[in-house]
Amino acid sequence: MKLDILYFAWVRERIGLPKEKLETSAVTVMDLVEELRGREDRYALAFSDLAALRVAIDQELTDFDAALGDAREVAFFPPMTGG
Amino acid sequence: MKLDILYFAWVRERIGLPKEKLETSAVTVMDLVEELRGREDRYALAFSDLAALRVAIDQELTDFDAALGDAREVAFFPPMTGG
Amino acid sequence: MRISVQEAAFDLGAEAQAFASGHTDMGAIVTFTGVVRDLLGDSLDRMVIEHYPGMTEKALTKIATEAQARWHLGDVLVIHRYGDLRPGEMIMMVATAAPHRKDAFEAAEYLMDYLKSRAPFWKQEFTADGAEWVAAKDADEDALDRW
Amino acid sequence: MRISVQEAAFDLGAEAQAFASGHTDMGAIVTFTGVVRDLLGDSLDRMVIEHYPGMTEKALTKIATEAQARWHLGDVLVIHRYGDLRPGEMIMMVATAAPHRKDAFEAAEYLMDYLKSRAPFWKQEFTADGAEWVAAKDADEDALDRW
Repeated sequence: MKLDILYFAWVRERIGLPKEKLETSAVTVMDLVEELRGREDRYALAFSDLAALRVAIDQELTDFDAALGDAREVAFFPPMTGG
Repeated sequence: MKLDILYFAWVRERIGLPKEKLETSAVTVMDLVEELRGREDRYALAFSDLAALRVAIDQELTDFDAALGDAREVAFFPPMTGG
Repeated sequence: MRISVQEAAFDLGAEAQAFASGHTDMGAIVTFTGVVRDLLGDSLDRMVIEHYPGMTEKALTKIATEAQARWHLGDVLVIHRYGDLRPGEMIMMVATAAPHRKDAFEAAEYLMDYLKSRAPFWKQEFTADGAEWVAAKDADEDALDRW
Repeated sequence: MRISVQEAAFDLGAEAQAFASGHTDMGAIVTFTGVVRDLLGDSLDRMVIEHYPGMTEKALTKIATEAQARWHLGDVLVIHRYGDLRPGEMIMMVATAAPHRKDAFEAAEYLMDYLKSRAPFWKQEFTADGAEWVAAKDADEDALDRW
């Protein structure tokens, strides 16, 4: 499965890029996180505390145990601070 | 004691005037109401249901059993409908 | 604090902008505007608002002062019209400025609840059938229990 | 319903006036405006708001649609800026129009509560000491329990 992975705010800063394409066989968001964590220290650091992160699949907020299904876009970011 | 008596909204309409001066020895608002009721039918009608009336002494909302004290102005009106 | 009891129309846009611009140290600005409803097919021709000059200003000042004592507010604005109003015209507005949104919202709701039944205004509606004084609503009196 | 996610400043006065003028059949109009606080002696130089283009509009539309389902509303307006903002500038506004004030107030508070922690915006503050991402407040998450 080919995914667009997006990062925002300090997640983007820690990983060092706003967006990347990834070919993965991950079934859940958590599988994807484990795969990213294993890549490099900056990923391990960005994903070290999942309680401080939120995830969206195809622009809808979801949980880390959600299935990726036929997702095209997964985004990771800190809790939102709008308003 | 010389008082300005003011009437607003339908109280003003029933009594037929917005304001009058009155020389009275009434001690409480209720005494004053009884005195007014005794004057003419239009007063008796206007003051027939006190639950539908509000009273202010010197521009402060109060109760019908309040003492007039050294009041200079007493106003009678229906429940307010501002906003 | 600014309290204005006036016959003239007010400009919501200009008032809201001026109020907000005057309080850039406040994070939250809330406004409430009351409008004479202009309903299609409604027979309302006009509304006349009577008030008690002198007491009105005192009552509004008291309500606004109480709001400032209860919440952490930067400022309060109350404008209320009297006289003849046509459907669609704005009757009144309140604005609150506060460091935090909860204070700005609650204070504005408090102002409105008290303004409805503790400020000496009386509305009369004129329709094809004649004139009728608007009756106070039990719900408006009950709303005060919240505070 | 109008949802606008924009970099440009908006004119609260013009927006409030236009919104209210478009809904003369509604008795109650509430607006909320969020401002970058301009505190005397504060070292805040500027705020930068990042957002998630595409998801932002969807999230705001979802929140506004939910508000319209829960309350009896005539209309909803949401404007939220992103990019560089200076102290004193307006960040965002919501406006609600309803036949009754309770609906207008509650819907505006609901919009704000959800907009705070369910719309993908992130604020970063720049001071003399450097840049810092604004942390989400537990109180903002807790505020959702009300609904």
